[in-house]
Amino acid sequence: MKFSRRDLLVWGAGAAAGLVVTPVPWKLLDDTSKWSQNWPWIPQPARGPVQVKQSACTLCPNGCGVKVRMASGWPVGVAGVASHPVTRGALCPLAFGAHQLNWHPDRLRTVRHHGSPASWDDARAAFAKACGEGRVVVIDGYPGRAASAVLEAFAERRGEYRVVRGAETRALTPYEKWSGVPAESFGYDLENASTILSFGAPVLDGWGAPGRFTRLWAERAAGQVDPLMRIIQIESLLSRSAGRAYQWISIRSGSEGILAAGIARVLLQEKLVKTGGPIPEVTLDEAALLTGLDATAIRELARTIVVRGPVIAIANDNNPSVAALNVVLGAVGTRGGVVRRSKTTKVYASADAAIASARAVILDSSVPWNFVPQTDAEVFRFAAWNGSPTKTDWFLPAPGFLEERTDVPTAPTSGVETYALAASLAKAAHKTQSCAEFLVSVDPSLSSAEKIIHTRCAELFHAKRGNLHSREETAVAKIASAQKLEEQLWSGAVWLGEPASGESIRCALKQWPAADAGSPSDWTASWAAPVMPPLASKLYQESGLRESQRRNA
Amino acid sequence: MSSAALADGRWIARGEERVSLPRFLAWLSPWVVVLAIGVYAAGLCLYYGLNQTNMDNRFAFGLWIFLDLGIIALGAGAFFTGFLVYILKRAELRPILNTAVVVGFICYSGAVAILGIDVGQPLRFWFTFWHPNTHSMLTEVTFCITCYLTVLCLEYIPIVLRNRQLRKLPSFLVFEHQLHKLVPVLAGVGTLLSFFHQGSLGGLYGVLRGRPFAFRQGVFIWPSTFFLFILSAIATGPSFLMLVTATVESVTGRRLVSNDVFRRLGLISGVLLGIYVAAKSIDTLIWLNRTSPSEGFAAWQYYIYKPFGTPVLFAEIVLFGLLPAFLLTFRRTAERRGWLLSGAALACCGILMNRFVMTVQTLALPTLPFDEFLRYTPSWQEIASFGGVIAYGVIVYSLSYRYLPLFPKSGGENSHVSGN
Amino acid sequence: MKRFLLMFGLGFVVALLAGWVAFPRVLYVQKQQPLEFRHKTHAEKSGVAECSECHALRDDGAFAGVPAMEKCTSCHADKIGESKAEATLVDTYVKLGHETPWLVYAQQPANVWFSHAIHVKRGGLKCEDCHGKFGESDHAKIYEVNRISGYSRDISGHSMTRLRRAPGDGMTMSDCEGCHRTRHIEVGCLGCHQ
Amino acid sequence: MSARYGMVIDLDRCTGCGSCMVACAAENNVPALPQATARTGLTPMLVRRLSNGLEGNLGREAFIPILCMHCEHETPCVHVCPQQAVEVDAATGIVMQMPQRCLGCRYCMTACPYHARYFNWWDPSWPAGMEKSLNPGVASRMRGVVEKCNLCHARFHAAKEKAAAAGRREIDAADYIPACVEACPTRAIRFGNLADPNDPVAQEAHSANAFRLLARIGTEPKVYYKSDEAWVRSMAEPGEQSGSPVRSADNSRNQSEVQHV
Repeated sequence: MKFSRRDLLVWGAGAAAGLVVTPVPWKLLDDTSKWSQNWPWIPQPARGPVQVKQSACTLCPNGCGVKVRMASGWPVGVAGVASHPVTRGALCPLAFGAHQLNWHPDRLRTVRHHGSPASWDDARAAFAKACGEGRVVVIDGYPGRAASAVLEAFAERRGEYRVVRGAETRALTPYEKWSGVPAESFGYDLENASTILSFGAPVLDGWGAPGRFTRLWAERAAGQVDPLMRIIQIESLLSRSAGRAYQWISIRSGSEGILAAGIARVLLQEKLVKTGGPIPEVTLDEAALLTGLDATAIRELARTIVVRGPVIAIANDNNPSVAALNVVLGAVGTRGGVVRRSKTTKVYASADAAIASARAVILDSSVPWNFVPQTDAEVFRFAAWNGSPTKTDWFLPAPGFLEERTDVPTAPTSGVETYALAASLAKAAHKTQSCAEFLVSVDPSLSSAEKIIHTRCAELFHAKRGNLHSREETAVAKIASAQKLEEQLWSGAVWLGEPASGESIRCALKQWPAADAGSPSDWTASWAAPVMPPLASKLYQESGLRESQRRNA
Repeated sequence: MSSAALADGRWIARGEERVSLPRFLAWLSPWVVVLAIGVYAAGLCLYYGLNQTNMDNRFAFGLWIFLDLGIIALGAGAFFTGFLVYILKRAELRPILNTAVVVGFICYSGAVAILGIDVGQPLRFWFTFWHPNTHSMLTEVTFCITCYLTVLCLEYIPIVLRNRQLRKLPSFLVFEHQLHKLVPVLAGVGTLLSFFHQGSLGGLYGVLRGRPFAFRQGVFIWPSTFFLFILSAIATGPSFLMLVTATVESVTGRRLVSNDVFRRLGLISGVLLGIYVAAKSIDTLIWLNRTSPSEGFAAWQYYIYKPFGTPVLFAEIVLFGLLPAFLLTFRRTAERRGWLLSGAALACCGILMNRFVMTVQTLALPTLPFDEFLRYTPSWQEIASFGGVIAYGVIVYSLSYRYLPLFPKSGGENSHVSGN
Repeated sequence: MKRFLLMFGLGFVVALLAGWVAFPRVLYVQKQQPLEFRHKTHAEKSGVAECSECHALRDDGAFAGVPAMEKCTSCHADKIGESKAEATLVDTYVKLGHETPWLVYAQQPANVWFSHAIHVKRGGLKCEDCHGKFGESDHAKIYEVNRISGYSRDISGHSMTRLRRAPGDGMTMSDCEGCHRTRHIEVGCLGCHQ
Repeated sequence: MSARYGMVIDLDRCTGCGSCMVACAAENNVPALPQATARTGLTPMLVRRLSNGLEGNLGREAFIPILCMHCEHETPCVHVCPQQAVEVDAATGIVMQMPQRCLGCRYCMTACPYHARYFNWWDPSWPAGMEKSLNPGVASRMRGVVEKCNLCHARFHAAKEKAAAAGRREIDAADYIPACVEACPTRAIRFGNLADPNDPVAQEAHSANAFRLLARIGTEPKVYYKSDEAWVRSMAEPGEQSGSPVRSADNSRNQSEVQHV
């Protein structure tokens, strides 16, 4: 029989009718929608046990306490440690996305020599050769670590050790000049200060250990905790700190020093302070002219700040006039002022960008990216991330966030000594080496950072000073053995020294410092990485919250 | 020339005069190109997702929603004519009945096609039927439009089956006859459905408590826009039919329907438009003085942003409302083709403008005090798919006109149409 | 007319066959487990009485699922018996310390959050209530995965009609909902989704 | 015994650092897509800048974190969703968005006056390897669906499971703290149960200077704000901030004076 077109149509109709009473159409509808809910090309988080580890953040020298969520061996979240004695659970915005930094596209994955890939052995050989031929300058951005000690020891034999100081430490250098006490052992006793006179310092915007001050301010400006705190922000523009400050005084930019001098003059002339000091040459009217305020305003300001003591002036950077104002206010070496937190007397040579007559310069990964040595020496730079191109012969991939076993000394602005250890929680996806490890591999006679940490813990234990803060607080004296102490530190506990005894510091301040002395330097970052966590930079961009990528040169 | 001479003559209704196939194809080809581009653009949107459009989190609806609301409103002529002819027994409107059905079918299928691209996860369309949220106006819209599109198909099929060749298949003829008996019922059902979704489309925005510019107080369970949309749709539907028919007449250079059909349509359109304008004005006053202030939004706030100043409101109500209402109603203007058609055109512009204001202006205006006024320009993909739908419409209509008996020809072909 | 019916019926039957017989075979891919595992044997030989002895809850209440390698190693450090599976286990996994890449029959998609702790400890459900007599299986059954959705067939259940299902045959959302409805336990979408 | 979780955000304590945004995005596996812009990105928690519009040293600025307000009454998005992808949870009062159910029609986004809903314009993607850093317990979304703040529901799950494992019915409040609240360095964002009269947050929500955005629309948001500065409070309702900002700025100064002394 012949199969006509009509038959085909009818057959099709029958098939269609039949298909409706089979699972085919319905199952397809269901499964395709399920497919759209589980597209295979969309990454999903791994399944597996979740555990929480405690450590200290190493992205900048402030060493905030971090709580790291780990899933199947990888960090999946960062939060603050509420029990941390200094930062008390607060972190800077960048820390919350920091666990993604190690996967940043700009991560340095191989040794690079003049832009082309090289091996670690090449680098080692080149560096050894350089050491044989002349002086080596070792530059450190984060002094005080065991790793720094390694760098220092190496430098003693082969050249010299220099330190790049962050803005917060630089602000303390005048006291170093006047008293001989190294800037690194000064700090601010903010916990007891009552009036904070900030000369352009971003006190509410990531200054010092970001959590420490913002949290103090939040509690005490609201009067929840005594003493009540007032921030007087002296700044040309309405910055974040100025916006939230108790009072914002808008002056011409760069005239902070002049205003400090003006205030000091009023304080001294009107005998508003007990302490004496050299009267600045600048007259009140000159100060008014240069700052853009009027004389009465300056006089008013001087009077208001002494009403509610202790008062402390904080400079944004190395600004001797502001430091001198603190001397006049008697805020140096007193409770609620600039205090000496440690006994160390070692003064480091501060690194200048210009480095002459050296065969090689080696930079630790803690050196801010925007510190670019001006030198014709061979430059070896350790970095975990690759920033904007800079004159460097060797790029050496350093451990990223949470990848390095290191110790975390006291934060630059802290009023109390602290000591913490950061275990390596994340495994590096590729071969990395820290500067210290590299130097030890070049000169095996050096003792490794690991050993130094070990001895430091032993010393801490034998000194029997201070307390260990983990979930609860225990006096060092009560801890069984040095080993126990070290174990606890590795598992995220923090050692906290006794609060600074208000020992007065003699500042030999003969005459008022020249206004232009100690101009702020061109590198500002304490955040060493040239990149920001992708989420942070993205969200800042999308929210328009920060015009430029903050802390990122 | 006689249809027999044409290459596709045997498909064309006996005795109908049609242009030669080449000329017809020449007419189609540009539209086919536009359609092709549209399909390609739509493909991009489906494959890469809606990042192909210029919509964003704040301008979550764009050109497409305006298109949907617009053409569905213009397509209202379909159900309304059916309603007039079958329910109200206005036999004199039969001549444009088929055109109405085709136009309706084009508008609704076009709108549904665009909706298919506009949603982010088209594969999940059936969730709306499986897990419906009965509170949502959009559910109501989806249900009604789907059902009504089916109705339109059922109304369209008999017209298709009346094609000269297809009628040769006996079973089809039988089917067509059966189906045709159904048409009055369908018209009734269609009317009901259409009333609902035209309204729901208005409700869509009227219920947006969070968008004080669109939010309206309720009448019964529906916001006033529900009824305004129905009114405006049935008012302009006939006008659009007039425009379509007139266009076809001018293109083909042939008289298709008698003048009094036009006159009748114009009258219906005009009167309803008048009623609509009155209702709309009252609603606007209530909204400006009661609804909006009660939500904390002063009326002036809506009209300080250019280009959406008060002229827009004026144009919508007077220029595109009152004026065409007069043109369409009064003998002295309505008698003249020119005035009649320009009135119809104005009416159509009016409804499009209203839909534009409801969709686009609503989203452009700020709600939070620290929001800013937003702008948005469609991407070429959006515009292309828009054009694609228009082209699709033209093509389907042209084919229908060429091969199907849309308009009564003296005697013969439209004998079923007049149902005797 | 007869011819009409014949043709129509022909089409109808073909469609039925295609839909009910061929379709399921096409829709699901069959996979072998890496090892032939016998729950039954373990229950009898090693005297494991409770499921929870191997499938335990972690401290934070999360369900550990298929036990990790060390659990196996605690007995199978060296070969027990001569079976081929035994050899593969010891040589390829125990010795090299790799985890066995089990295909998990009851694996829910990433967007589902299910807490064994809540259902077992608070709800007092037995394992069998959802997993059926799985614990008595004496061979590792074929793992079938849906080509389109990528779900294990145990989720949608084995019968295409889903009529007269044994407990544990099927773990779809509607199964969860049914059980919750009968027990009058209300949870929102995010009660079980993430 | 149903809770009503809500927040009070003290705008006088918000320094606009953005910690909440980053913590939120990290917690909820939000990708940092280079192609996303300010208007197409995903920011379930978004800090926006307020200004009293004055120049020079009269200028004042403040920051306001915007997240889903979890409206209690006539929740706009819940009413409009055609397929029940959004619902107000009876037990917690959380407005739940279900990306897996979502059709992507974006009707809810037009309905939300707070612009707290975000559409996935792209498929999520991460630089090679970064998917290892995804937070378990939060499934990543696919393109073409709407998402928003679910009050860190993964943390609520964890708390519930922990409670169940310990044989408790009720969760321990300390176990359930959203990421933004935990992250805020000044504790400006406070989270609690508004239904519990003893909860400090509930009390704060009814304190003198607490307010809600667009309260007059009547959606009863469960996210409250708080400020001593009149000009900041005037940002709650449209048309009100037109009242001379200079004056309000001065008021604010005096008020804080009163507050402090």
